[in-house]
Amino acid sequence: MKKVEAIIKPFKLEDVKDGLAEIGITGMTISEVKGYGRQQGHSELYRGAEYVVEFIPKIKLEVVVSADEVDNVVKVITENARTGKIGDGKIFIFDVEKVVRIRTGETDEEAI
Amino acid sequence: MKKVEAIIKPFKLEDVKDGLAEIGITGMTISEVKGYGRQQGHSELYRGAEYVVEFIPKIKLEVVVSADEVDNVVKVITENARTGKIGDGKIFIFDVEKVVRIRTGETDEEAI
Amino acid sequence: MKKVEAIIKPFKLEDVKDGLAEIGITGMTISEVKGYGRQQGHSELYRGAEYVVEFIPKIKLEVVVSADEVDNVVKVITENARTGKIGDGKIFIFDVEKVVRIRTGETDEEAI
Amino acid sequence: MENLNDVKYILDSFLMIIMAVFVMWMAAGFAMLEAGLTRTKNNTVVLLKNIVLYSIAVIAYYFVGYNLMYGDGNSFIGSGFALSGISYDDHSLYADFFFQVVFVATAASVISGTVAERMKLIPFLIFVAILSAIIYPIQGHWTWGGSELGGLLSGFSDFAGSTIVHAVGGWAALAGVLLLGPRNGKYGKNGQVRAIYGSSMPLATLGTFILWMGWFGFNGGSQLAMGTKADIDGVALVVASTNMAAAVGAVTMAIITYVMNRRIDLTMVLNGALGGLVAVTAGPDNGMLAATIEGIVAAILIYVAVPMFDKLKIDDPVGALSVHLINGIWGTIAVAIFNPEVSMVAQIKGIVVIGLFVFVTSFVVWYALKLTIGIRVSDEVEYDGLDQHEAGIESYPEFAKNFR
Amino acid sequence: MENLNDVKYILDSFLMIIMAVFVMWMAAGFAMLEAGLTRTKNNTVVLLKNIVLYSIAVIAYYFVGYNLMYGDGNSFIGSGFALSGISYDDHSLYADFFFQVVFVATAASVISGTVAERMKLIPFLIFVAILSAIIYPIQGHWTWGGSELGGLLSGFSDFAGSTIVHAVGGWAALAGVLLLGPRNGKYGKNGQVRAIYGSSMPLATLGTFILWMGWFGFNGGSQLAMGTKADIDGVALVVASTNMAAAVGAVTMAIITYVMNRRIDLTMVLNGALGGLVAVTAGPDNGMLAATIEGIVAAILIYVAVPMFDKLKIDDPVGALSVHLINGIWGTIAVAIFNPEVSMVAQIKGIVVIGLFVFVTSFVVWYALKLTIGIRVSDEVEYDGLDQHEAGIESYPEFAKNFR
Amino acid sequence: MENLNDVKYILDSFLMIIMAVFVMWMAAGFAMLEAGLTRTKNNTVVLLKNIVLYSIAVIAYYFVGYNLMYGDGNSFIGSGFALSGISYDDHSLYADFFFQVVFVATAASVISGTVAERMKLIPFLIFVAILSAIIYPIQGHWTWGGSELGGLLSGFSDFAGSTIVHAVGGWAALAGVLLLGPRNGKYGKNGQVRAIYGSSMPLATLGTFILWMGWFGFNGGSQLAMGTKADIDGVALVVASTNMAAAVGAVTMAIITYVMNRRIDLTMVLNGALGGLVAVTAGPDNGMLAATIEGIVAAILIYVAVPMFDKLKIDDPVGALSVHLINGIWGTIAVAIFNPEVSMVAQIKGIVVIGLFVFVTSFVVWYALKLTIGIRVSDEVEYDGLDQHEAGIESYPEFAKNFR
Ligand SMILES: Nc1ncnc2c1ncn2[C@@H]1O[C@H](COP(=O)(O)OP(=O)(O)O)[C@@H](O)[C@H]1O
Ligand SMILES: Nc1ncnc2c1ncn2[C@@H]1O[C@H](COP(=O)(O)OP(=O)(O)O)[C@@H](O)[C@H]1O
Ligand SMILES: Nc1ncnc2c1ncn2[C@@H]1O[C@H](COP(=O)(O)OP(=O)(O)O)[C@@H](O)[C@H]1O
Repeated sequence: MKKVEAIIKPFKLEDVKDGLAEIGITGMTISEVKGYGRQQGHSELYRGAEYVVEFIPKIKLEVVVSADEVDNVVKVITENARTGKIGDGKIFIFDVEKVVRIRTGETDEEAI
Repeated sequence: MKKVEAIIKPFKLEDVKDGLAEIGITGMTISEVKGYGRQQGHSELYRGAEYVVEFIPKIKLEVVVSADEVDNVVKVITENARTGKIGDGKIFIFDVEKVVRIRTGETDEEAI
Repeated sequence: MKKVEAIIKPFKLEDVKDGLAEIGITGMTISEVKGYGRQQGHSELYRGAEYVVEFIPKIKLEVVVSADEVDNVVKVITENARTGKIGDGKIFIFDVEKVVRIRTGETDEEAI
Repeated sequence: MENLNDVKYILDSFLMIIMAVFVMWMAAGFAMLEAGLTRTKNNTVVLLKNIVLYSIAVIAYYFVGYNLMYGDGNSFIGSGFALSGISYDDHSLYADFFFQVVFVATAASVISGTVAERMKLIPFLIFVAILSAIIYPIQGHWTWGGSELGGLLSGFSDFAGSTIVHAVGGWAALAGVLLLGPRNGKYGKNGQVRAIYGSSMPLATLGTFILWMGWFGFNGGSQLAMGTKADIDGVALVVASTNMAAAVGAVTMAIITYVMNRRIDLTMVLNGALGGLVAVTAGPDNGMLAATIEGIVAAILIYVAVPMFDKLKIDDPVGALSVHLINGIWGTIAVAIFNPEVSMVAQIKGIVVIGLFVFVTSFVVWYALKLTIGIRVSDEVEYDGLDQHEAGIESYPEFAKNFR
Repeated sequence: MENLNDVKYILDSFLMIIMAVFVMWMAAGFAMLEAGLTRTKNNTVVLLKNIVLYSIAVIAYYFVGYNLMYGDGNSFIGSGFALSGISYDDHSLYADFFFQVVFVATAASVISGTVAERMKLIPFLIFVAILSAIIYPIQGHWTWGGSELGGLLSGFSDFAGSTIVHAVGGWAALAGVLLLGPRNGKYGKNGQVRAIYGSSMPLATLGTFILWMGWFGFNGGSQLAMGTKADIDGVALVVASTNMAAAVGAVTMAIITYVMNRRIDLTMVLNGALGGLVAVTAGPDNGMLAATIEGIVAAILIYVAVPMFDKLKIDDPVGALSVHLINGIWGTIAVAIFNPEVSMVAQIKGIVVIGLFVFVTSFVVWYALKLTIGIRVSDEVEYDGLDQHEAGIESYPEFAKNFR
Repeated sequence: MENLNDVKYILDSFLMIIMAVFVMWMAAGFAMLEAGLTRTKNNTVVLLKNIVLYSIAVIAYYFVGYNLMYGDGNSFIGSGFALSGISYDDHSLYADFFFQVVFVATAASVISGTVAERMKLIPFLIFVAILSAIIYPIQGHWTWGGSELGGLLSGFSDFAGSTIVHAVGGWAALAGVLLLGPRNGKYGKNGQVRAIYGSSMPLATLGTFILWMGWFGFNGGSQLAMGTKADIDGVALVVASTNMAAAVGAVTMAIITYVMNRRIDLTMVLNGALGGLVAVTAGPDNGMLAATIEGIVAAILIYVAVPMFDKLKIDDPVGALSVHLINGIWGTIAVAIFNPEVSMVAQIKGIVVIGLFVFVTSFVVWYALKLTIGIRVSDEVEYDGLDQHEAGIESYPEFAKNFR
C-alpha cells in the first residue's frame, strides 16, 4: 500500500474530493497547513507598514491506497487541483508497511 | 524504526495516551485533522436548510518507535481507541530511515 | 528523495526557515501540532485548581529533498532549532517514492 | 433653570441624546453580525466596511444630508448645508442632528451585509456616501421632513422607520445585489444551493444582542419627546413592545425550525429576533398585542423569504433582505392593521413611492459604479479572500507569522 | 408640562426605562460568559439557550408572570394576566413592566450556566417558561409585590434581588443539576476533579464587563425613582457602591489566587467581580464600606465554594452556584449586618422560605421533565457536542466546509 | 419634589451617573482592543490586566485619590481620604465620585496597551495603584480640582481631559516603556522593524466601537450639568462633535492608507478614530468644524507617529502613545486655535507642566519597581507567552485538553 500525500490550494479541495470519490476512493484525511515555496507570498499591511508573508495556507490531503491505484489517484488529484498558476502544490508518495482498521482489527488491503 | 500513525476519535485520545504511557512510550505528536470515510457525516442546519457535512474531526497521533515495539503499540492503540462503531479510524505504519534528537544530536534508537 | 520531518519549538521556525533558505531549500510545508515527551508540561490554573498540561505546542516542518541533501538539511535544522533545553524536538527521515508537481506534472527531482 | 418649559426642552433633548448613543452602538452590532455570518477570509474587510461606512454616513449627512432632509427647500428636497438655517425652539439642534445621523448609518449598514464577500470596498463606500448625502435624505424629506411630496404621501405613518430606514437600506441593497451577482460557489452547477458557513456564531449572537439593545434607542428615541406624561408613557410602551416583538420573533423562529428540522437553527433565530424588531419599528406605539403578532409574522416571512431569495439566486449572506426589506414592508402595512387612524392606502402608497425612488436611484448609482470602477472583485481575490487584497491583513493574522 | 409632579412622574419612569435597557444587556453578558467558559462544541447551543431563554422569559412574564407578581390576588399569589387591572399613579405602567421583565430573564440566565454542556435544550426552555410565568412571580409577589406571605416575610429587605433574583436562579439551578449529574469526564474514576477548559477567555471577560455595566441598571434602577434629591442621591450611592463591590471582589480574588498559586486565575477573578456584584445587590444603599466588605467576603466565599461543589460532584461549568446562590445568600445576610433597621431574623426567614419554595417547586418541575421527555442528552451527543445534534451547526462552522 | 432647583440638582446628577456608566464601559473597550492587537499567547494576561487595573483604580481613587484631587488641602495637593470633608450643594456627591472614578481607570488603561506582552503583571498593577491614588489626582487637583498650582496653570482649558486623562496615561506609558524596552523580535538585528501581528481583528474593532460609544459619556458627561437649556445644548454639541471627530479620524486614515498602499489598513483606521476622539476631548464644545479639523490632523499625526516610535525603537503594540499622548497634546493645543478665549501660552504651560510632572514621577516609580521586583519577564516567559506563567491559562485553552 502507498500513501499519497498532496499539498493543494484550499479552494480545490472539493473538486479533488469529488474526483477521488468518482474513482471509488472513499477514505481520506485532510489538515490545514502552511506552505512555503516558489509562489510569492503576498505583502501585508499592518500598523501602517508593509510586510511580506511567506507562508501560504494550503490543504494537506492524505490518502492511503493499494499500490495499483496510485497512478490513478495521482492523475485525479493532478487534474482536479491544477490551476496552472504557481503554487498548485505537490504530491508525495510513500510506502506504507501496514494498515490496521481500529474498529475491526482488519489489516492491509482490507483495512483501507 | 517505524512511525505508527493513527487517526482516532478525539475523545479517545486520553485513553490512548495513557495506554501508551503504560507500555513505556513517552513521546508522541498529535494534530487536529478532518477525516472522510465510511462514517456518515452528519447533516447541518444553516440559514433554514440542511446540508451534509462530510469531514469529521479526528486526531492524528504519530509515534515513532523501534521496530520491535510496533506490534505492541498497534495493540494498545487499537484497544484504547475502539468503540466498535464506524469511524474508529485507522493505523498506518511507515518505515523511518533515521531519527535525530535536536537537543543532543543523538540518532536513531537513542533519539526516540 | 527523502522527506525530512522535524518537530521544533515554534519560536525557532524563523531561524530554521532562514537557515534552509541559505542552503538553497526553497520549498517546505509546516503545520501546528502538539507534542508529548520528556519536556515537562506546565501546570495550569483553572477555576482555582492546578492541572498539568501534557501536550505542548510545536511546529512540524516537512521538507522533501533529494537524498544527497539530507545530511545538510538535518545539520541546518539541528543547528537552528537547538536551544539545548529539553523539548527541542526530533527529526525523522522517510523515503519518498515519487514526487509530482501538480502545476506542470513534472516528477521526482524536477518536481521538488 | 427658569421654568417648566425649560424642563421639557431639556428632557426632550436628553432623550434624543441618550437614545442616539444606543443607536450609534448598533453600528457595532451590524459589524459583529456580519463578521459572524461571513467567512474568516473576508472578515477584516467586513469590519473595515462597517466602521468606515458609519463614519462616511456621519460626515455626508452632516455636510449635505441633514439639510436636504430637514432644510426648507421645496416639497421634493430640502436646502442648505451643514445645518445652515435650521433651528428648533423646543429642543437642542445638535441633539436632533445627533439622533438623526445615527439612523442614516443604520440604513447604510443594512446594505453592507447583503453585498458582503464579493463587492469591492471602494465603490461600496462611494455608494454609502451618495446614499447618506442624497438618496436617504430626499425620501426622508418627504416623510419625517414633513413635505409629504406635495401631498402624495400624506397620511403615511412610519414611527421609527420600518420603511424610511430599514426598507430603504433593503431596496438599495437589492439594487446592488442584482448587479453584483452571488458569491462564487454559492449555487452549484445544477442550481443547487450550497451553504457557505459563517465564521463565528458567538460574534453573530453578540451582534444581535447589540442590535436588540440599540433598538430601544432607535424606537424609544423616535418618540422624540418625554417632557409630558403622555410622552414618557409613549416611550415606555414603545420600548416594551419593541422588546416583545423581538422576543416573539426569536421564539417563533425557534419553534418553526424545531418543528421542521428537530433542531433549532441559531442564525435563523437571530434573524427572527431582528425581523421582529424591524416589523415593530413602524408602529411600536400600537400596543403589546400588535407587537406580538408583528413578531410572529416577521419570523414566518423570514423563514419563507430566505430560501425564496436563494431560489432567485439572490445571494444575501446575512439575510438582510429578508430581515430589513421584507419586514420593513410588513411592519409598515401592519400599522394600518393595528392603528385604525392609519389608512392602508396611504401605507401602500408610501411603501411603493419610497421603494421605487430608492430602488431606481440606487440602481443607477450602482450601475454607474459598475461601468466605471467596477463593483465586483476578481475571482482570484474572491478565492483568496478580500482581506488579503483590500485590507492587507487577515482577521486572525497570527498563525505562521508570530513565532518570535 | 403642567407641574412639578409631572416632572417626578417622568423622571421616575425614565429611570426605569433607561436602567432596564442596561439590564436587558446583561442577557448578552450571560451569553458571552457562558460561551467563554464552555467548550467550542457546545457553544452554539449555549448562545441559542441564552437568546431564547431571554425571549421566553419576556413572553411568559408578560402574559402570566407580571400579574401573578403584582396583580391583586391574595397573599400567596397575584391575579389577572397581560397587565390586566394594574395601573400606577406615579410612573408609567410599561416602564414598570419593562424594568421588571428584564429581571426575570436574569434569574433564568443563572440556571443556564450551571446545567450547560449536557442538558437538553427543549426541557431547559420549558423550565424557563415555568420559572418565569409562575415560580419567580409567586415569590416576587411575597416580597416586591408586597404581600409578605401573610406577614411571614415582613421586614425582609432585598433592595435589588440578591435573594429574589440571584439566589432564586441559584436554587432552581441547584435542583436541576442534582437531577442532571456532572458532565462526562469531569470527575475521574478515582474521584479526582478534572479541568474542562472553556473555549475563550476574551468572550468570558467581555461577558463579565457586560454584566458589570448592566448591573448599574440592575441596582441603580431598583431605587425605582429619581424625582427627589433623596432619590437621586440614592441612585448615585447605589451605582458607586455597586462598582466598589465588584472591584473589591475582583482584586480580592486576584490576591487570593496569587498568594495560593503565584499566578492570578482569570476565571476566578471574573467570578470574584460577579460575586461582589451579587453580594452588594441586596443592600447597595448601605454605603461604600459595606460594599467593600461584601466584595471581600464574596471573593473568599467563591474561592471556597468552587472546590466544595466539585467535592460534592456538583458540576457547575461557570461557577453560577458559587456566584449567585452562595453570594445571593451572603448579600441578603449582609443587609442585616450593615443596616441597623433590618433584622437578621427577617433576613434568614426570607432566605429560607424563598429558598425552600423555589428549590422544591423547581425540583418537582425538573423531575417531571426528567420522567417525561428526559433532561440529559445521550453520551454520544455529549461527546459529539450538543451543537451538532441540537442546533445543527458548530460555533465556528467554517473549517473544512468553506473552501469554495 | 419641591422646586425647580431640585430638578436641576437631579438632572445634573443623573447626567453624571448615566454618562459614567458609559465611561466604565470603556474599560471593556480597552480590554478588547488590546487583546485584539496582541498575540494569543498573551491574551489572558491582557484581559486580566484590564479588569484588575480598573478595579484597583476604583479602590485606590476612592480611598485616596479623590480627596487628593478634590479635597481642600493646598494648591499642590488635596487632603483627606474616602470622600471625607467633601460635599456639593448642586449635585450628588456620589454621582460626582462615580463620574470621576471611571476617568482614572481610563488613564490607567492607556498604559496597559503600550507595555503589553513583556511587562510583569504585579509591578504593572502596583504602578496602576500609585498612579490612581497619587500621580493622577495631584495633577487633577491643579486643574479640575481648581487649585491652578498657585496660578501657574490659570487659563488652562481641557474640557474632558485630552491632557489631564489621555496624555497623562501616555506620559506614564512612555516612562514605563523606555525602561522596559521593546518586545523580543520586534526589531531585527539590522534595525529593521518587524510586524508582530495581533490575534483578532474582530476583537480590536469591537473594542474601538465600545470606546467610541463610551466616549459620548466621557465628553458628554464632562459638561457636568444639563439642568439649563445652555447646558443641554452644550451636551448635545459635545456628543455631536465627538462623533464627528472620530468619524473624520477614521475616514482620513482610510484615505491616507489607501493612497499610500492601495489598501485600507484596519488597525490604523481604528487608531484614527480613537485619535480623533482623543483630540476632540479637550474642546468638544468648539463646534463641528473644529472637530472636523481635529480629526483630520489626528489621523495624520498617527500615521506619522507610529513609524516614528518604531524608528526610536519604542515598541507600542497598540499605538497608545500615538493615539493618547500625541493627540492628547494636539487636542489641547487645538483649543487655543479654535476657542478665542483660550490662550496658547496657557495651553502649552499646562501641557508641559503636567507632562513633566507625570513623566518624572512615573519614571521614578517604574525605576524603583525595576530595581526591586523587576518589571520585565524573562525571555523564556516572553517566548512561552505570559499567559502560561502569569495567569496559568491560555486565552483559548481548549485544544488538546478537552477531548473528554
Ligand atoms: N520541497 C518541499 N517539501 C515540502 N513541501 C513543499 C516543497 N516544495 C513545495 N512544497 C509545498 O508545495 C507548495 C507549492 O509549492 P510552490 O513552489 O509554491 O509552487 P508549485 O507547486 O507551483 O511548484 C508549497 O506552498 C509547499 O507547501
Ligand atoms: N484510505 C484512507 N486514507 C487516509 N485516511 C483514511 C482512509 N480511510 C479512512 N481514513 C481515515 O480514517 C477515518 C475513519 O474511517 P471510516 O471509513 O469513517 O471508518 P472506519 O475507521 O470504521 O473504517 C476517516 O475519517 C479518515 O480520517
Ligand atoms: N517517539 C516520538 N514519536 C513522535 N514524536 C515524538 C517522539 N518523541 C518525541 N516526539 C516529539 O518531539 C517533541 C520533543 O520531545 P521531548 O522528549 O519533549 O524532548 P527532546 O526533543 O529534548 O528529546 C515532543 O514534544 C514530541 O512532539
